[in-house]
Amino acid sequence: MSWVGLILVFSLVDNVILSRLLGISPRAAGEKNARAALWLGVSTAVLMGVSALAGWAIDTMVLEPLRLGFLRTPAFVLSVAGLAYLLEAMAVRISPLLVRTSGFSLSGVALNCATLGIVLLTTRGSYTAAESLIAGLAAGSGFMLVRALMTAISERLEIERIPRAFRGFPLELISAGLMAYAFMAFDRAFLARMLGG
Amino acid sequence: MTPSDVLSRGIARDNPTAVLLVGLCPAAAVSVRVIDSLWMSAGIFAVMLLSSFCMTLLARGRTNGGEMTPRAAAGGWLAALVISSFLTASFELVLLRAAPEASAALGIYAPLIAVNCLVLTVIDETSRAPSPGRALLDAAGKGAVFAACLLLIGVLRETLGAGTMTLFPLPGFSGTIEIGSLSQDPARAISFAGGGLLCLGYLAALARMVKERRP
Amino acid sequence: MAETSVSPAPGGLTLSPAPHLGAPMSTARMTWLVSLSLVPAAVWGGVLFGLPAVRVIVTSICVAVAAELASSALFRRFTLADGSAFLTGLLVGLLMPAGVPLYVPAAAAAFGILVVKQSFGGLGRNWMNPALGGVVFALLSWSSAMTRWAAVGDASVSTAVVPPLEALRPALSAPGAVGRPLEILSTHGYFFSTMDGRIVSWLNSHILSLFHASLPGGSYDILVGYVPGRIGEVSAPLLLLGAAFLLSRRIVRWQVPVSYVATFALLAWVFGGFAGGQGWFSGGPLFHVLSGSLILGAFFMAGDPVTSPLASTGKWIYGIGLGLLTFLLRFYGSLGDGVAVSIVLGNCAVPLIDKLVQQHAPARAREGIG
Amino acid sequence: MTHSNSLPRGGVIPPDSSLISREAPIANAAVPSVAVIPMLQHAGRAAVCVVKPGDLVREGMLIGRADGAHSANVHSSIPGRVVEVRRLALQEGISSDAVVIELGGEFDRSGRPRTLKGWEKLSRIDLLGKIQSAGVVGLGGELVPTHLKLAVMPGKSASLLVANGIDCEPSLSADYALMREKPGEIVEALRICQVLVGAARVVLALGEDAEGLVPEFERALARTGLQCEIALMPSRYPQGNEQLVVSSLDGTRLSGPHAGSVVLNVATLFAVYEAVVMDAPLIERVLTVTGAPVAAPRNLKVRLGTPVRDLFDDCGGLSARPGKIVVGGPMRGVAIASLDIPVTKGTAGVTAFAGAEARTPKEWPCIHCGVCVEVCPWDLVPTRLHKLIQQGEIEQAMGEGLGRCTECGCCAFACPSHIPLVDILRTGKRSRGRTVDG
Repeated sequence: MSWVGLILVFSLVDNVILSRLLGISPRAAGEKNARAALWLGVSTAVLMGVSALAGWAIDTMVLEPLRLGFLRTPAFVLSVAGLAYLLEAMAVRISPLLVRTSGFSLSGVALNCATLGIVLLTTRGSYTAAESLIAGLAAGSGFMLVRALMTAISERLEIERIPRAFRGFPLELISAGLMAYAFMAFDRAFLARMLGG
Repeated sequence: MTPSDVLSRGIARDNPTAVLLVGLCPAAAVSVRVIDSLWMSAGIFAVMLLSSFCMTLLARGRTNGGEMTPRAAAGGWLAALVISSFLTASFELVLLRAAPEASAALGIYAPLIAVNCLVLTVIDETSRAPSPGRALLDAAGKGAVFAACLLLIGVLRETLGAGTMTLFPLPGFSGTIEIGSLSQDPARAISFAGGGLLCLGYLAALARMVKERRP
Repeated sequence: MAETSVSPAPGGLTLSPAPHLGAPMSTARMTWLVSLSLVPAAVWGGVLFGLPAVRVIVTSICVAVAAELASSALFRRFTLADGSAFLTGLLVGLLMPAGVPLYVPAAAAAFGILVVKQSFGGLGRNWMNPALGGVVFALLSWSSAMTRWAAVGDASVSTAVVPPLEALRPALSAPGAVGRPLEILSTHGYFFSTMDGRIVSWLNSHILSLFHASLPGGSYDILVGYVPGRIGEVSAPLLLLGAAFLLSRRIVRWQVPVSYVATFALLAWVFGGFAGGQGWFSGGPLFHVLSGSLILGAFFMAGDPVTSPLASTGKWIYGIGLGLLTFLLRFYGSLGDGVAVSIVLGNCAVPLIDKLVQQHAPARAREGIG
Repeated sequence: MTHSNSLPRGGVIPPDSSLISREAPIANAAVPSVAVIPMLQHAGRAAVCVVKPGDLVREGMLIGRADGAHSANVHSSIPGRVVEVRRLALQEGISSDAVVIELGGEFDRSGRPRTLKGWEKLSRIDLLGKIQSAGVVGLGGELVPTHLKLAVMPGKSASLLVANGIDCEPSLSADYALMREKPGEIVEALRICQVLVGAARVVLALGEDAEGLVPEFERALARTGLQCEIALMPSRYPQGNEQLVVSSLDGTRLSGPHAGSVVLNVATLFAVYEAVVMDAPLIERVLTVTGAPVAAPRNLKVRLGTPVRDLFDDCGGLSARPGKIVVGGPMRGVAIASLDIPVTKGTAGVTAFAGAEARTPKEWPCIHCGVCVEVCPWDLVPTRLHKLIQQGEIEQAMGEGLGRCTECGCCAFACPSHIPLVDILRTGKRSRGRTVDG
C-alpha cells in the first residue's frame, strides 16, 4: 500500500476512536485551552508514532529472534507506559506552566489503551520500521482530529438545555457514534478507487 | 508527578460509573456477537480478580498500614502493570487453546485487557484497601456489573444488527439462533462501531437515570 | 424558557423588555414554509413513481411525527407545532427510492427523530441533520434496499429503472467508455423517453446546428426530471422553485447552497473527465449537478440553519468543504450519490468551524483598540 | 462637503412606524398644571433637592443641586408652589425623589422678549460654568453632563468634534425636527463647543433621510465661517450610536470609547445654545409622540415634568386603548406601567402600541440561524452569550465580549425564534454587579 494509503487508513478509515473505540474518556477540562489542546495533539501523535516504532523494534529485534512471542503483551504494555512517562517528563521540562495549568497528561488510562492498540495493530500488520512510525503518527493525528471535532461538539452542547440524563459523557458517546457512521464514507473501497484511479 | 496520580488524571477515581463506562468502550468494540461479549467479560473478570489478588499479597508484605511513599506507589503501579499484562498474556494463551475462533474475533482487544480502565482501577483500589477480602468481593461485584452491561450491549447489537444470537456451539446446536425475519434484513449499522458507541451512550444515560432515581 | 419580565400593569399596560418590535417571521413558520416549498417536488415524485412513492412519504412522515410525540410525552413538552418533525419525515421520504420496503423509511425517520434529534434535547440542539442522519443509517444498514428504484415510463426497458448516475458507474468501467456522462449512457443503451428524443433532435437540428453545437440525448429528461431516482430528487426545476422561494424570504441563506453547488460543479468540471477516460476540464458539471440529490441536499439540508455554521465566513468554509466532500464521495465513494453522507460529515465539523471563526472575532475587535 | 459613510457592520432596518409628518412644525405642548420633576434625570447620582413643600418656585429656578461629578442640576420647568417631595418609581428598579409643583404665578421667561448674550468674550471656565449650571446633559440617551465632555485638558485639543443629527431610534424624528427649525442655533452651539475643544476636524453627521437639510446647514455654516464637514450616513439602526458614528467617520474598527473625539447630539447642542446665549436652564425638550393608537402623532416641545398622559391630549388623544406605552422608541424604549410617569431630560419620544402589537410573540428554541450574529454591530455572538448566561457562565460570557453589548436591540429584533436576547444579556451584565460610574 502506498504511503498516502497507509496514512489515510490509519487516520480516517481505521480511526482509533471511531472505528476501534479506543481512547474514549470524558473530556478533560484542560482541553478548553486551545494552545494546550494543540500541544496535547502533537505530543499524542508523537507518542503513538514512537510507540509504534518501539513496538516494531521490540517485536522484530528481541521477541521474534528469541522466540518469546508470548511475552508481547507485557513487553508492549511496559514500553508504552515507559514512553508516555518519558514524553510527559520532557513536556514538563519544556513548558512546565502549560502542563501544570491545563491538565495536560499523556499517561491517562484511555490514551495508553489507544496507544497500545496502535502498537498491536502495527505489529500484527507486519509493517516495516518506517511504515510503523508513519502509521503511528497518522493514527495519532486521526485521534486528535476526531478529539478536536468532539470537543467542539461537546462545547456547543455544554451551554444548551439538554435532558439531564444525557448531559456530558452520554451525549459525547452518542455524538461519537453518529460521527462514526458519517466517517464510514471513508472505507477501503473509497481509498482503493481514489488512489488507484 | 507520581505514577499513582496517573489514574486520578486519566479518570476520576471516585466515579465508579465513569470508570465502568470508560472500561466498557474498548470492550464494546468486540460486542458484535454475544459469544464474543461473553469471552471478553470472562477475560476481564479473570484478569481483574487474579491481579487484584496478587496485588493484595504484595501490598500486605510491603506496607504495614502506614502511608505509601511516592516511590512505593510508583513501584505498586509498575507491579500492577506487570501483573495484569502477564495475566492477560496467559488469558490469551488459554483462549487460543480453548476457543481459537473467539481468540481471532477478539483480536487486539484481548491484549488490551491489560490496560483496561476498570481493571487497573480495581487493582489500584484493592491494593490500597484496608481489608483485602472485602475489596476482592467488591471487585467481583464490579466485574459482574461489567459483564452484565457488556452482555446487554452484545445481545442488543447482535439481535438488531445481525438478527442472530451466537452462543456456544453444543452437540446438535450450531450455536447460532436466527431471529425470525430480522435475520433477513437486520439494521446492519447497529453492528458497526458507531452502533457500539450509540449503545454505550444510551447505557450511560440509563446509568445516570438510575443513579438519580436512587440517591 | 427564559424568565422574561412580561406582565400586565395595573392599568392593563404590558410591561415587556425592549425591543418592542420583532421579526415578522417565526421559527415554526419558517419550518412549515420549508415543508411547503418541498411540496411541488414531492408531488412530481408521487406522479412519476405512483402509489409506492406516496406510501413511502406517508410512512416516513407518520413515523417521524409519532416518534416526536413519543419523545414529547417522555420529556413532557409538546413540540409538534414547530414543524420540524414533519419536515424531517418529509425529507426522509424524499430521499428514499420509491421501491424501498416500508420498514426502511420508518426506521430512518425514527432514528433521525429519536437518536439524532431528541437525545440532544430537540430542535436547535442537535448537531446533525436528523433526516440525513436517518438516511445514512438506512444507507449503511440496508444498502441494497436503498437502491430498489421504481421504473419511469417504459418499464420493459431494464435501464429505465436505474437512475442515470447509478447507471454511469458500470458503463464507465466497460471498455471504450469515452465522453461526457450522457454520451456514455447513450452509447451503452440507457433508455431515455421518446419525448426526450423528439425534443433534443428538434433542438439540435433547428437551433443548435446554427451554432455548430449539439445536445446529447437525455438532456431533456435530466433537466425536467423524467428519470428514475429518489422520490424527491428528480425534478430539479421544481426543487429550484421551492429553493428560490426560501431564498427570497431569507429562510435559507444563500451562502452555503451556492458555495456548495459551485464548488462541486467546478470540481466535477475540472476533474470529472478522468472517470470518462478524458483529461482535465472535461467533466459534465451540469449532469452531475442535476443528477443525484445534490440540489435537494444543498438547499434543503445543507442550508438547515441548526446544523450549519453561524457566521458567514463559516458558511463559506462549510459550503466549499461540502462541495469537495461530495465530489470525492460521488466519484470514489460507495454510499450512493455522496450527498447525504458528505453533508453528515460536514455537520461533524460545524461546531469546530464555528469555534475557529468565533475565536477569530474577538481578535479583530482587539485590533481596533491596539 | 458631503460624503457618505456606512455602518462598519451589522444593524437592522426596522419598519418605519413613524406615523408623523417630519416636516410639520414642532408644536408647543400645553403647560402642565402639575409638574413632577425627578431629581434623577442624568447618568450620575440624583441631585440634592433644595426646595421643600410649600416653597414658591419661579420658572427655571434651581430645585436640585448636582451631587458629584456625573450628576447635574435640575430646574423647575414651571412657576408655582412645591406641593410635596415624594419617591417616584421611574422604571424597573430605579426610583428617585421627585418634586411635585403646582402651576401658579407668572412666567419669567415664556412669552417675554429674549435677549441674546454675546459669548465670544467669555473665558472657557465661564462657558463651561454656564453649561454646567444650566444642567445640560447628553440628550441623545447617554445623559452624561455635557460640560464633562467639553472639558478638554488645558493645552490639549480633541481630534474630532461631531454634531450627531441622526435620531437615536427609527421612528423618532425629534432631532430632525429640531434641526429643521433651528439650524442657526445648532451651528452657533457647535461654534461654542469648537472654541472649547479646538478639534482638528468638525463634522455634522446627518442621516441619509435628512439630505434636504444640507443646503440650509451649508448656508448657516458659511455665515459663521465655521470649518465643518457634513457627512451623510445610511439610515440603518443603530447608526445614531456615538461609537458607530465615530468609527464610520474614522473608518476604523469598533473599539471602546474613542479617545479624543467628542460627539454631541443636536438636541444637546441646542441646549448648550440656550444655556450660553440665552442664559436659560434646560427645562424643556423636543420629543416625538407616536404609535398607532395616537390620533395625531407629532413632535412636541415639552416642559420637563409633564406627565406622559398629558402628551397624548396634545396629540388629539388616544384613538384606541393602548396595550403598551413606551418611553423612548420601539428599539430601546422602556415600557411604563402608569401614564403618570413624567417627561425627563432623556425622553426623546413616547411610543404607544395597540393591543395586538403589544403581545409578546411565542418563543421558540434557538435554531442557530446566525441572524443575531449578522446584525450585531459589535461583533458579538448573542446566541452563544444568552446560552452562556442561562447556564450561569457569566465570566465566560464576559470573556466573549458581553461587556461590549450596548443593548441596541438588533439581535432580539431580528431573532426569528423571538428569544428576548437583549433582556437576557442585560440580566447577565447586571448580575455581574453594577459597573462603577465614571
